[in-house]
Amino acid sequence: MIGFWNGSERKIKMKPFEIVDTPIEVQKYMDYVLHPSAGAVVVFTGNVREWTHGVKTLYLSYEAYVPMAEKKMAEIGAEMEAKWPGVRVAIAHRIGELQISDIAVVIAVSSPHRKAAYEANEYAIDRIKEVVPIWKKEIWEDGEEWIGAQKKYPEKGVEQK
Amino acid sequence: MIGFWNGSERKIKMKPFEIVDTPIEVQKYMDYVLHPSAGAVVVFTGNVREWTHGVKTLYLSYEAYVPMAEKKMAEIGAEMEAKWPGVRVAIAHRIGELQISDIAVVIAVSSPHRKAAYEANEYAIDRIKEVVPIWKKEIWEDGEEWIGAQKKYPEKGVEQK
Amino acid sequence: MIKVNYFARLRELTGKGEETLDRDSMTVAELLDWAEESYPGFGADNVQVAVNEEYALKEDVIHSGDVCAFIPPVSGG
Amino acid sequence: MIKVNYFARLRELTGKGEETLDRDSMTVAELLDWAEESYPGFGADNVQVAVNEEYALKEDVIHSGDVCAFIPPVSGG
Repeated sequence: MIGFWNGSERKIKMKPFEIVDTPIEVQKYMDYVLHPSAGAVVVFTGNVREWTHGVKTLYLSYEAYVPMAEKKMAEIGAEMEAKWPGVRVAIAHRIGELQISDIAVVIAVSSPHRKAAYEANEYAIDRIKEVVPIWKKEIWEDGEEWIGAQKKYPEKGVEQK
Repeated sequence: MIGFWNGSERKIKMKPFEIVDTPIEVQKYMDYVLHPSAGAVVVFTGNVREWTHGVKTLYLSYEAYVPMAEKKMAEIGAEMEAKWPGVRVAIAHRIGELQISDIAVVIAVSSPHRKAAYEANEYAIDRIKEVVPIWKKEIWEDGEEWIGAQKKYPEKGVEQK
Repeated sequence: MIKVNYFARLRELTGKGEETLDRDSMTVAELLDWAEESYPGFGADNVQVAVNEEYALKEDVIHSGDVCAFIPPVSGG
Repeated sequence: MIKVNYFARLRELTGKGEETLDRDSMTVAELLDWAEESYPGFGADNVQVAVNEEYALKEDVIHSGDVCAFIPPVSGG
């Protein structure tokens, strides 16, 4: 599903599933998924929030296992195309130090009709949080911590959906 | 809910619920809803699709009862803020002639957490299609038609949600 | 004097964007009946009326100075 | 030779991003046991292993030349 023809030389050269270390420009990903049969585009951005559970975040630091993260994001894109035929997807996640309001992740989904675009987009962020090897460290005034829910080793690997 | 302070002179001057007759720039509306407590932004764009039910669209023409349309969009924004506390909303709809892939409507919603942003955004487009006085004419190679579902005069006015 | 606005299909049918009725008051139902009689094919059964930019019920009364609009089924988005 | 990568909490705990184990083969479970013994506080119960960029089961066998990664609970998004 990567590198399909979609009407523009510029678009072909874009990497639709990527880890970046510079600010995320949303327009680029919206442009990538848009095509003449798309009637709806839904874009999600996850932004650095100042307050979480009453604690003030100074900034975040993201780290990724880059090649595996890009592979897993592309797999999520393939899952979406199988579940919602006709959607087109681009996902980017930023790593490094992010300040308040910076975009950590962008998910752009186009679809002939809007319902699939909303559903597929929400599916994508849920899956990213489950399987993509990216880690977030919160840095507060009085400390810092790597975030991540504790969970046992899966008996059958990470669930395939 | 209009004209609240949100950290930037430029933002304050923007009209968060507007009918426009020029191309819609998505970034402007994303910037408007973003603020330090927002952890998620969901943006929807409705784009002109080339094919609908097997018929090729040449272009669309949108018309609005502008003051009432802007008022109704602002009311939808207020409904959203009541249903999903903490969301911030901007909606714009374009009128005039729109070509394939042009954006007809943009809805930007920020929220502390993502679930509300998705839900509120989808609510907004459903409500726009119900109550905002905007009309779409499809122009094909062999004809044209004003679109709009037939419906009886409501007994109790348009449903309040 | 009551001002009425026409949009979309109704603007094309009537050939005008607005006009003024020389009335002191009338109900929404009466306004719809008047439109149906004045403009064959108006299809008032599928048209709502807004009075001063708010959807009105059929029994609501329109007064001189009010601004009305005929609202055919909307199709924004 | 088996290469292993450390990320996030584990990179800070071990003080390294990667290292190489002089083994011909071992299971994922054995690799986790080795890490737990080598690095007190490793917390292998909450760490998954990827072999050649794919999540592996505990009984999977790692061979010389494979690239492994310890994956603590992810928190992207």
